Amino acid sequence: MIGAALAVLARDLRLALRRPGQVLQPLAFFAVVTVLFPLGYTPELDKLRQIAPGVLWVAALLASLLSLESLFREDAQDGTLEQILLAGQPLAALALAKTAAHWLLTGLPLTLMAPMLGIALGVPASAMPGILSSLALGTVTLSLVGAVGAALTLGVRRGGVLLGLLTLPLTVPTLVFGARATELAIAGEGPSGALYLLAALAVLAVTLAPLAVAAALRIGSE
Amino acid sequence: MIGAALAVLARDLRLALRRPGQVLQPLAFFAVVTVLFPLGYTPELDKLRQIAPGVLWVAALLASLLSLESLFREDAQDGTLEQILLAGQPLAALALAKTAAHWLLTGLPLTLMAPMLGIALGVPASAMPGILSSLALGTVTLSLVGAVGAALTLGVRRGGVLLGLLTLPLTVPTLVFGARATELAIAGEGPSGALYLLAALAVLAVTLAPLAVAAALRIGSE
Amino acid sequence: MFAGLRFAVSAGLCLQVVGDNGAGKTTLLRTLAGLLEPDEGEVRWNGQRVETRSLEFQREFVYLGHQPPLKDDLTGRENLRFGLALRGTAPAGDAGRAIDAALAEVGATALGDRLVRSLSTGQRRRIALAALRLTAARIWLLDEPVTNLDAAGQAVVASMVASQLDAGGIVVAATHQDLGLAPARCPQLVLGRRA
Amino acid sequence: MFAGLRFAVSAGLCLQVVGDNGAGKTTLLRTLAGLLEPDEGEVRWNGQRVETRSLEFQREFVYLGHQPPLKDDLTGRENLRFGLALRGTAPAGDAGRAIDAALAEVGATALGDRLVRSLSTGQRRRIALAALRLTAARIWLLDEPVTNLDAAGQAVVASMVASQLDAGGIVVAATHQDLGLAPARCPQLVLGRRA
Amino acid sequence: MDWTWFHKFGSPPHVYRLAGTLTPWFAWPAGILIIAALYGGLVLAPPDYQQGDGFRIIYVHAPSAWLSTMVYAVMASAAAVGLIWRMKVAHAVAASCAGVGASFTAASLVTGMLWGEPMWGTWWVWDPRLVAQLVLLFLFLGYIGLRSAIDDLGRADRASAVLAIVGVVNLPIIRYSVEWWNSIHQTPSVMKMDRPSMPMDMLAPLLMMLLGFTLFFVAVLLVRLRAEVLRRERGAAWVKEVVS
Ligand code: HEM
Ligand SMILES: Nc1ncnc2c1ncn2[C@@H]1O[C@H](COP(=O)(O)OP(=O)(O)OP(=O)(O)O)[C@@H](O)[C@H]1O
Ligand SMILES: Nc1ncnc2c1ncn2[C@@H]1O[C@H](COP(=O)(O)OP(=O)(O)OP(=O)(O)O)[C@@H](O)[C@H]1O
Ligand SMILES: [Mg+2]
Ligand SMILES: [Mg+2]
Repeated sequence: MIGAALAVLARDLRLALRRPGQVLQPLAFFAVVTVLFPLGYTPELDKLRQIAPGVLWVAALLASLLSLESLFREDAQDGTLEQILLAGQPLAALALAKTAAHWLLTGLPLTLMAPMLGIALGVPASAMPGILSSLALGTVTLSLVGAVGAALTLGVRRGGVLLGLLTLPLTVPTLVFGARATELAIAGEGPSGALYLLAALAVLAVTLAPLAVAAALRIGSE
Repeated sequence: MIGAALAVLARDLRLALRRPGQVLQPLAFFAVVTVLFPLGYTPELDKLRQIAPGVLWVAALLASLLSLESLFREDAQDGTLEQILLAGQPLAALALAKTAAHWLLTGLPLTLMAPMLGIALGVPASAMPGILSSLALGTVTLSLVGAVGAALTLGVRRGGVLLGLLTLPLTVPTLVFGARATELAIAGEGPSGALYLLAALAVLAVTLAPLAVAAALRIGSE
Repeated sequence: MFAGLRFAVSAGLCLQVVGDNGAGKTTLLRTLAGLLEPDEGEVRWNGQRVETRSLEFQREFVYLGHQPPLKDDLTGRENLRFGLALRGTAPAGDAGRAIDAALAEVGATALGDRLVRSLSTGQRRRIALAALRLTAARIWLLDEPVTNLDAAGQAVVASMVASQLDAGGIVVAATHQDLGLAPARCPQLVLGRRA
Repeated sequence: MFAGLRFAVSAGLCLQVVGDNGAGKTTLLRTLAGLLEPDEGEVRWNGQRVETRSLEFQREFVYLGHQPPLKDDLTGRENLRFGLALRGTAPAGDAGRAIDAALAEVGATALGDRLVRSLSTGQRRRIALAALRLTAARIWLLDEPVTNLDAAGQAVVASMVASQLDAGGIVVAATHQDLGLAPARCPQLVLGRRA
Repeated sequence: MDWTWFHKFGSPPHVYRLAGTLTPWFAWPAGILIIAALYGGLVLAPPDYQQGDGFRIIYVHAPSAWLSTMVYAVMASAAAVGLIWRMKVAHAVAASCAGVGASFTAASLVTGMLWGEPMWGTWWVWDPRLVAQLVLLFLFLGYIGLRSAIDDLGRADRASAVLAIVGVVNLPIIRYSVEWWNSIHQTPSVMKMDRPSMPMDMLAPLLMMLLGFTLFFVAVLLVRLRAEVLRRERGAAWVKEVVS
């Protein structure tokens, strides 16, 4: 089981790395979205600093969501998803492996990139540790919740799209706590309360989401 | 030629109505982003009113982009894109028809929905005509520019993120003028200067984008 | 890919392209259809060199690849109607009548009002054959037309090809299975395997 | 969909499921593989009723559908290696050696290091056959295994099926084309067409 | 008209050799000019009466910024030639430009930020010129991303060419729109990039640096072009000859 999960993880990483530069794309996307907000608002750093938490988190959510869209779709289309479903291995473990690959390729780089974008929004250097840890935790949850949505949207016939839509609101708590943690970090207050909540959400997601993904994948493949 | 373009338009609309979930997705996204943003910021309407132009436009831009990803992908996968390429009809006209369908299904509903969200952000009713017209014009350009990106990224893995990276920089002018028009409308000043510019951009896009899309589709189908 | 390949097909004739897997049958058909750009070489039509991508030439042929070009979320009938409108070839008389006739010919009358999504592989191919029948194109480029078809379906393909030839059309078909036509009507073009 | 269908296959035997397009061959295979849930009915294995979706039963069979389950952006060899790791069936001895042997058996040695994206339809199917060969599963569920294969490829399928049967395996194949096996070894199950 | 020269120019082995011959003719002058300009700029030029020695970063910053736009223009022109006349070598030129252009753009951004810290007390401000430069970087990255995402060389060439051309149409519009965006908000314009009447001993090294950078760009382009041509033609007989 662990071997199979590692095989799935390794395969997804290999597929992503096959095209140099592709790993950078979510990063670049994250950067572009972050740049868009000031363009629609104002160039003044004082004002930008206030909206920085919202901007960073919405951008992270989008980058994560957009890249999740194809998480299972490609496998479903080329038939390898059926191969995975029928591998005789616990499906939840394989689903977790796929999500882990996604996080390594998207959530982690996004987190590491956030400080640079923070600077452009006038965020003080002292806030960076808080921002880094909140994003690291939050993107885990985003990847997992998004994976549930991606799995649900596979079974179009069964109204999967509508169900997939429902997962968007599920990311609201992550967004709220994440933005709150960032805000506290910028204000120089300790963000640890919000961080605990984010961590709790992540733990909850790691435990439950793979089961939901596995169930959704089975339904979607019928 | 016009018959064929209308056939493409009608087909895409019909397909969308078969799957209402897909039509609602960009709308729900637009609403969620707009509503989430204040959550990470402040409940004070005075402050929200200031960021309303940026929030509305960035949300509209992203919602439009999100739905563009599948504009040509599905047709490419089920082989109907080849059928369209080989129809013996001017490809640019058919591409324009597909983009028009996209606008009717995304840009138009987004525009109509904007006043509701505007109210939630404290935008005065007097600003609605300006907001409506700026979004109506701007989303036309967004759909067209996005279609170029979608055609270019056809057949590319993780195309969604790459699409964002290619398209968003090109949409900066629309975003700037659109947000500016909205801002002027909220401030009670006449937004017509910005609206003219938006209209000019839309005209430019309608003339040039279909050609670029047609070229990109031919390249992508090889 | 191919060097020194040269062939001509005239009206009322079929050309059966055969060759091992990977010999280049699909590549040849897609090149003829203008979906691939040839590095070298030319296609002549009525003695004149044609640009395979020109709209005029496109109206002369129809290409049916490995995969039936159908929208899953439309019914068979809706797919056929779209194909007609797209190519702008209004059939003589009523479109609905023509579609019914084409469906009957391929033995898919009962399937026309079902969503394509719910059809079996062979049933989809039948709908695609009906679409082929509805186009007014003279040249048919068919890649593996009998795949996944049962015996009745294969007979349908054979009779469709025969009647197209009778009407002075041209059929170029790549296939591993026999089409069931008289060899004189359907000479073979054998592509050699390269490595 | 099927009513009153009942059949048994024992070790060393093949079952060829035939029937018109839309008769339900694919549906039957997918139900056996647990990809579809049967409304009624049961599957017994060694006389015991089995849950087709249980992991233990999944390890007993392998399902090869209409479409070869391969990643376009991996080479054939990488795809095979992934298949091995996924099912957790380390072959006796060196994995690389086993993969080479399987590729040689299906006549695709030269294709193993090419990206699947660049293979022709028949070449892909060969890689998928090699993957089948590498699994240790006893039961093979094959949907149209000879589609798109040239004569040599069809012979490969026949000999693979024969050797699997010799080894005491079971093969259930849905197909319109003949598999080229002795009828005694491969009885037919004919599914009736329903409208 | 005789087009043989055109085809000869487009033939890979010829381009490979020509690029090899030309490289030193650009590389050496570039090296000399850059060293001379560095000496002139870092040693000879007097410190600025306001900024002290900090201003010297201009010798890298301004030429990189100028070059970045020029490289984009070269890239887009080459891509257009490749698309219209189906010249593979032109596509190779465009492909070789992208990385260099992105590097120049990034260099101007980084040096600008380094300069901004002491000058404005912040790494970044939302000035129109800065934003336009950032968008240019995104365009380069998008171009590179699109190329790397497509396996088939011919497709990658043509698709990325379309993108480069679309970018040309849009770049001036972006520049203009961003100026318009910012002019409304009356930011205290800390940054004065309007060319100050610079004393000659400051200006001369700057111009030398610009010329040096330009020659350097051509030299790098030639080297990269050779590598690109070899990569594309691997398998061709003449490449095996060259490599062995
Ligand atoms: C990230 C920050 C910066 C960026 C992206 C940036 C960008 C640019 C660009 C694009 C140009 C070329 C202008 C043109 O083409 O006309 C330029 C030139 C120049 N920059 Fe910057 N710049 C930055 C920071 C600074 C700073 C902090 C200073 C000094 C206070 C500065 C001083 C200059 C000067 C003196 C020139 C040359 C004169 C001119 O062309 O007007 N830059 N910069
Ligand atoms: N996209 C591609 N890139 C590189 N090579 C390709 C590509 N597509 C096909 N080929 C190669 O070109 C050759 C011809 O392929 P083609 O698909 O035309 O074969 P075919 O005769 O149709 O085979 P089949 O009977 O398997 O369908 C094969 O060797 C194949 O590997
Ligand atoms: N998703 C679905 N929803 C509803 N009906 C379906 C679905 N898939 C298949 N069917 C129907 O079930 C029947 C059996 O289909 P199946 O795919 O099993 O046929 P098959 O014997 O494999 O045919 P073929 O030879 O064409 O592959 C057909 O009548 C088909 O229309
Ligand atoms: Mg083929
Ligand atoms: Mg079937």
